[in-house]
Amino acid sequence: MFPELTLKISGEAGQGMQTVGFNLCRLLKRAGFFIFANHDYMSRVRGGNNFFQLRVSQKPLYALREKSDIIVVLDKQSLAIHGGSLSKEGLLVADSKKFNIAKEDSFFDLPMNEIAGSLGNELFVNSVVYGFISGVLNLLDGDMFDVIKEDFSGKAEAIISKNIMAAKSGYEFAKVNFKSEKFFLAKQSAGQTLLMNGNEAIALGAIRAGCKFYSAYPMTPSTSIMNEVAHRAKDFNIVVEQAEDEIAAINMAIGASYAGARAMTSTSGGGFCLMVEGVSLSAMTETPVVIVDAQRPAPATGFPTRTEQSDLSFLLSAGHGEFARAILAPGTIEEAFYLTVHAFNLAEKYQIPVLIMTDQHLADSYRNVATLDQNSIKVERFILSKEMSEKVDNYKRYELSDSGISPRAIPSWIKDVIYVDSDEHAEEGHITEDAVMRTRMVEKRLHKKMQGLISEVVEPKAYNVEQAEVVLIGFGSTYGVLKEVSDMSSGKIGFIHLPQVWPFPTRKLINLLNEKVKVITVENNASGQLAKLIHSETGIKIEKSILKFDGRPFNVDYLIEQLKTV
Amino acid sequence: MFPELTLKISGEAGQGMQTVGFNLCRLLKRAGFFIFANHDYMSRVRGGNNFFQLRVSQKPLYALREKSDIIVVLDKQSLAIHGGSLSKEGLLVADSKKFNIAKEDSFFDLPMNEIAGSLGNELFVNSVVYGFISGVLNLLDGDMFDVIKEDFSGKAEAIISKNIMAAKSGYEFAKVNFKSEKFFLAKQSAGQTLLMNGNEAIALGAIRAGCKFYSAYPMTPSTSIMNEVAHRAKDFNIVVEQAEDEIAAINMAIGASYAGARAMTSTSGGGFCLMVEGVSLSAMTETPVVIVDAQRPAPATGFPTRTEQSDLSFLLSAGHGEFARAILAPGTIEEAFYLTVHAFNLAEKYQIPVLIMTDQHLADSYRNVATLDQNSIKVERFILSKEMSEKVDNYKRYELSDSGISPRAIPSWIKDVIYVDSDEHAEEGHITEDAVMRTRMVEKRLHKKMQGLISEVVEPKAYNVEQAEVVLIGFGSTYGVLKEVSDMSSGKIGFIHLPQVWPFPTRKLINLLNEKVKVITVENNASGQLAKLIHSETGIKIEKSILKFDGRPFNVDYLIEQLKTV
Amino acid sequence: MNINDFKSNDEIAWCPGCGDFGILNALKKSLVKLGREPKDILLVSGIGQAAKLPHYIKCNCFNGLHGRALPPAVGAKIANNSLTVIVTTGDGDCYGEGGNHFLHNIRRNADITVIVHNNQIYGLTKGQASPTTDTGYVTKVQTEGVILESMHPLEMAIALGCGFVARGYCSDAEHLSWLMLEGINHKGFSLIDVLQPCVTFNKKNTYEWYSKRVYKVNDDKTYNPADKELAYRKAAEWGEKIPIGIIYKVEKESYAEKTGLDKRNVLIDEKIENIDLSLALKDFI
Amino acid sequence: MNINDFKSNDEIAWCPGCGDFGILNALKKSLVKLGREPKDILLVSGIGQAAKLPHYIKCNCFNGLHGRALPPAVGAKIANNSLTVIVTTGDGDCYGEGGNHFLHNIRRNADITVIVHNNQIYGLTKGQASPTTDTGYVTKVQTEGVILESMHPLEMAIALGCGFVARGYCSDAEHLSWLMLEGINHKGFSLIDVLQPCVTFNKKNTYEWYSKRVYKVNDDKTYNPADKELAYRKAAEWGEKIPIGIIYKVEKESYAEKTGLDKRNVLIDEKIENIDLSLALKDFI
Ligand SMILES: Cc1ncc(C[n+]2csc(CCOP(=O)(O)OP(=O)(O)O)c2C)c(N)n1
Ligand SMILES: Cc1ncc(C[n+]2csc(CCOP(=O)(O)OP(=O)(O)O)c2C)c(N)n1
Ligand code: SF4
Ligand code: SF4
Ligand SMILES: [Mg+2]
Ligand SMILES: [Mg+2]
Repeated sequence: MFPELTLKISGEAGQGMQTVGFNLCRLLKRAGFFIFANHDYMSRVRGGNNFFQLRVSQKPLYALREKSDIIVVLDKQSLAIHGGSLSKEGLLVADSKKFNIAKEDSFFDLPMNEIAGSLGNELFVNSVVYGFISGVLNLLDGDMFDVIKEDFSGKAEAIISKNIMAAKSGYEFAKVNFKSEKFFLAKQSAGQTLLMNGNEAIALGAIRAGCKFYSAYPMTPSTSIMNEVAHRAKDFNIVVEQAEDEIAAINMAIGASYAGARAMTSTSGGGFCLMVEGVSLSAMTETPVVIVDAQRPAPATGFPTRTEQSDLSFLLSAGHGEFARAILAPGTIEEAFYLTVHAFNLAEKYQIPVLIMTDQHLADSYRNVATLDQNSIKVERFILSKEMSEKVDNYKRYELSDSGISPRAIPSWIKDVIYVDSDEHAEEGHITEDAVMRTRMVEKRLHKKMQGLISEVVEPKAYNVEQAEVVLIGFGSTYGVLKEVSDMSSGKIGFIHLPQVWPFPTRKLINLLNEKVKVITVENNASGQLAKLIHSETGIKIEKSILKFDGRPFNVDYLIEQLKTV
Repeated sequence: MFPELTLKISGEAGQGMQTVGFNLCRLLKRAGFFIFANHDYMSRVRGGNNFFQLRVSQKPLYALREKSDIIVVLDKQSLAIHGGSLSKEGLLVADSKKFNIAKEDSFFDLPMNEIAGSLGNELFVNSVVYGFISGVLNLLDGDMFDVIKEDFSGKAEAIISKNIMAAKSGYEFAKVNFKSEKFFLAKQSAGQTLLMNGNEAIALGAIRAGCKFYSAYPMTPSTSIMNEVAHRAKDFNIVVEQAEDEIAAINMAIGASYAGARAMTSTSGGGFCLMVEGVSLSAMTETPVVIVDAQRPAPATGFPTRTEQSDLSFLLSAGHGEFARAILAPGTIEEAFYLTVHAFNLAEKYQIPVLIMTDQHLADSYRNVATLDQNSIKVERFILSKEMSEKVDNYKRYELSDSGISPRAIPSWIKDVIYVDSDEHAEEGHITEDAVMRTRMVEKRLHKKMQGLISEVVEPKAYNVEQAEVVLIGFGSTYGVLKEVSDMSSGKIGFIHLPQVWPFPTRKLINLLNEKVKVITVENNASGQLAKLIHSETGIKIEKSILKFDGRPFNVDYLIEQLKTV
Repeated sequence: MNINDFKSNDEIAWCPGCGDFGILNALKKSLVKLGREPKDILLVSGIGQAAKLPHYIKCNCFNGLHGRALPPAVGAKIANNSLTVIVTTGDGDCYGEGGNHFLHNIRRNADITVIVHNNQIYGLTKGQASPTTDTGYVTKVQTEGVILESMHPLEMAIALGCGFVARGYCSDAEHLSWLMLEGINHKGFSLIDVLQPCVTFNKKNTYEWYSKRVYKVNDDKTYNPADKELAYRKAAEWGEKIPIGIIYKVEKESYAEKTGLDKRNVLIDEKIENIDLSLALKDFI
Repeated sequence: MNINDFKSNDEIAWCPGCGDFGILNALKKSLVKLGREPKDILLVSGIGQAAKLPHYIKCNCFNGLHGRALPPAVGAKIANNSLTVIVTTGDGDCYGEGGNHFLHNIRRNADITVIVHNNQIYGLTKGQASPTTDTGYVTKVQTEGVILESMHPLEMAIALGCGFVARGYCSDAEHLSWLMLEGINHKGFSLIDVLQPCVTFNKKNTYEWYSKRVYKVNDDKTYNPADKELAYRKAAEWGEKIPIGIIYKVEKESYAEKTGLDKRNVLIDEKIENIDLSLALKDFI
């Protein structure tokens, strides 16, 4: 029995690999397994080659593997593309008749199209495959059909029952023709878990944090955050507005925030470019806003559906002029949730733009997580409440203070009016050209707020750093591979994950890296942006970076391979 | 006799200080003096307080002084605002009757409005002041009236002669009532010089470099570059197009460049924010473009008419993704000219975006320069010429090469067609999703091009660094103060000016700073962005930065004062 | 409410004689008539001379980025549907840099009033052509005169389905403040394009030039502002005669009505400290 | 020229049955008739399904940023006035993200032809509402159905003074290629909005839906496309009947004519190595 398995379903865009894969995820999750799954797709709606990868295990998973133990190909070219990635003892499943491919020993022939056709429609092929894999993995029970029922809920009765029949046929075909038990999975109980991807976690975080206004312009891989918030908008009295462009998106959010609503926007690098002036507006007017940059390979349009971590340097100083900001870089589904709540708190407390930097890999990858603990997080408000507002007199929006933070009143709650301004302004919010006031205001927005932000930076997460021979460092979605590789290293490899990259956790990192000889950053970019940042903020020169910038995420085996050359 | 003089004319916006000042500049220049002049203005068209500062000397000048030797106030509040900045032996000129101010010993009473009124219109007051100052400086000769004639050329004869009479009256009033000769300037001959500001120099550089298409959206302090190019567009067959926004400006320029024209755009920080996605497009499609960021105090709208150098960090990594770029930071009028030509050459050679980072101080300050030597600069082309184009076959726009540079053909000149793409693409320019090709293309656009760019970086200019006790470092418009302060230090202070900040001149700077104990950056920003950059690129930690971020430029005396505290 | 309730302490930075003064006065008048308190009114602007207006009146003020007046105005209105939201913007701010927001916010139809100080020039940046500058007008950038066809904001607004399309003239404060009040009371996006001489940079479209040409379209009682074809025709008039008044007016559901915002708890009044996700989390089991 | 001269080697990534195929074919046909060589033609696009078209035809191709097809097209046309410049863009690309360029490039009136693949949806990003999505249509973002008033690009173009305003239908290749050729031959900005079913994400405006409704306006020989009021009325028709054809057409001076570009040396042919500034420098003495 395998301790873990990787499964791949490959075909053209539109053939439904994601449906099969996702249904299997749900089935496996209910059966008590841990899974990690990811859909690799092209920037097209039909054709090309897409594939769904699913890793299943009895222990929690955080990343992908290089090879697959079971590969099901739904079209002919998938064979050529993915045949090579089969593991040694692996099983490759194809439909030889349909694609007119000579039956070879190396693959198992599943007449999936014929079976589906016999049920009246080749569209049922997905359910046949689903059933077949369930058979190979020995997963038959009530859940197997429940998952299908839920997937098709709302569809006609006939469609549901046909699909169930298709799944059954697939299952039986496996039982009859694939005799081996080698892929049988033992029953497990991971307890009740949630199956979720990074974007869903961010959306839930936003809802939990009290986001009431969400404006964005669709852009892969950020769009599904908007989808998720929109899906629940009615339940939570949130307005989701699709903006005409990214400039509108951030400016609408800032307007809503000025009026008193927690507000958010999301995009990917190209759209973020268009938001940059708005970031600077948020800083100047001291209006909180939370912005997600779901990174994808760039520059320009790049690879719309793939992954990269190449916006780090950009975000650090995006926007003209100088001001305080915070940049969070969640590494897991859980962190995506908690840090999103934190982002809203920080933004409101310091009255600044807070950036959440994620990427396509974290955004789209599914994992089952124990739970999202709603009570361990606090939603704190940093505005003058309605009650407090009554007592406010002679209100000055930009009153100078030691912390750089001026009490923030909400329009119409106080009896005074509130002036905010994108020009340099004096305390009451009107335009000034005064040199002394200018200097004070810059210090307020930059130095003073930074001091506060530094004092509550989310510290690096360090694992096994003291004893390790090699320490890997990353931010964002590389958490998963770093953790797994470290766990597998019998103590030789430690790692540090940075959930917050700005303000930089300088002191803590210096302590951690103190006298460590081998420190390696692991980054999904081409210039070692994290290594540069570490150097500039701590003075520590990182000698080696393992960089990947082909649009694909790291996987455990690839990283291990790379480490061998070090 | 003063070795040098500073003169200030102050009043409300719209009172014409700039006209008087600029006429005096031209008169003094023709009289053979060196001048440095600067107009300090508010973001409004009438009212407030603006002033023109003019420094004149027998030696070349590069910066401003703190105090003025002659101050003429055209309104009442100017007295309060500027009275304190008069030098010890200075002369303050005001119209006591007009403003109903008690005549005090400390100021000289010039009934300028009465004199102008007696000529029929108080508008002639400017010419009265012009004449008066000419009298105090003893500058009467034919040029004094020529300058006025030229200034009013095209206007009605009557207006010109009235202004000449006004100037004469002012002159005579000085001769009769201000008996002192202490401000008399000895005749000088600096030879024939050009009176020019930084923006004009950039415009001329662009024209010389063969810029054929210029699109921009008005934004202070960049607008006058567009004005200057527009003014000469017909003579040089250039098209200047005011874009609907900055996004259009850069994208139009890129389109024109793709078609084969050298193209440019200009803006200030806020507008540059909107161009950032276009910068990334230029890099991805490998289409040359030259962009000027004329910096002003930020964030957001900031101080529209004032100066700052706070976009450095932003420009270094503006744009999503990773690609090669060059950033030039001219420090003088001459450099503005030569580096603009260089920018076009670099952009075309490496097929990249090249940024010229200037600021309001350099943009708007006038100096007389010896000349702009047209022959010392080469305009080099890096495209397949029309003749070479005939032989081109099987053209691939993005052919991989060692240098990262693919021969660039011009549409319609070759018989093949040319595909360019903002998505990741293969050599022939079509969209690809291939991992290997992606990696190669990133290396092409980033690593390979950077290598070439590094090999021809414009080296730092170092003055008196070897012997100095203290070395000052700056980029862009601080050149002037650094030079003057160094020149005045009897060898104690040396300085380094960086005309190019990216690629960073790492090797040269390390050599220069080798073992220097006191190194200080001088920057018009609040966070010491240059110091940060030096640290991150050379490992050298700059212990001290003199920062100014009140929207005003450094002046010689201020810097000397600051240095005393070191 | 009286006019002093809307007095701001900020010094006005416009040129003496600027048409913006007329707009400011008209707006104050209309706000007095409106009867809401300053604290319940929000003025939003971008950047330009026009965009300085919110500082010169005592109301809440969000003075944002050049070209970006409309998005924060709509964002604020959605967040707090009880605010009266008015945008004061310029022809460059609204139709130039901000053109895309103009276009799509008409479609969005939030209940805001947009007052465009249309001086047919970029005033604050010293006299470049704006989208509405008359063809042929010479500037430092348009050295051969403007060659682009000048934009027709009213026709455009009608084409986009705007429910309230009006033109005012800054020198007729009575008429203008009436228009403003009508605009504010109209549910949905109300456009008031205001003819405004820039005495410094627009040497063509002066007080004299406008005064000679404007006439009040609503004086003709047979004029039916609900008639779209008629409205198109009126909106296109620009030459010897220029109509001012309500050119087009139809009732449409506003954004708040369509989203039900008008019936729900005002967003900013929601308590957010303890939002319970339990039900939502069930979907992920 | 024949159709094979325009054959590209790139694999087409559209869904089988997508209306974009019809547009591609019609364009090839019209280019054959145009008779210019591929090297003298430039196709410019932004990002979207529509925007992939230039890869599928053998002509010069500038595939730029989402929403930014028009600016580089106009830049290129100015740089080399001898190119035939055609833009292939989507309803999101052109009217959404790119709305401001649409607006102002109509005013600029460079001699380019703009073909908008109007599938009333964001195709490439999987089905969010575009500016032209019909009201009420449900998507993952517009979960309660689209509430914004859908945009009327043809009326807008007329309002902006566009000299060639047309609508085509991708399934009528003959008619569409005729329209395209007319558009290309028209001097100035030509808009061709093309009805294009997105078989994957637009489940409402299908082939059937359009086919039932479209009729050719120019079949009616009394229809005068130079009559603006008539054109406004036609452009507003959307429901049981949808007109296709040339809705509005008037001659206007193009950008090249107005700037004299058509009479000067093509910009890219200028020698630039030794431009002499001596005269200009005299102004600074
Ligand atoms: C992004 C950006 N681009 C350009 C500017 C410069 N700018 C400020 S106001 C303005 C034009 C103002 O014109 P308009 O809106 O007509 O207002 P007016 O001054 O005429 O009232 C411009 C171009 C800016 N502040 N920000
Ligand atoms: C700046 C930016 N924002 C968003 C996107 C994502 N995006 C790509 S195509 C597209 C919409 C395409 O819609 P449309 O123009 O109608 O083309 P279609 O796919 O329907 O043909 C969007 C939102 C992007 N690439 N760049
Ligand atoms: S420049 Fe024109 S618009 Fe601006 S304040 Fe002066 S007169 Fe008014
Ligand atoms: S998603 Fe729609 S528009 Fe895109 S290719 Fe498929 S059918 Fe065509
Ligand atoms: Mg204006
Ligand atoms: Mg579309």
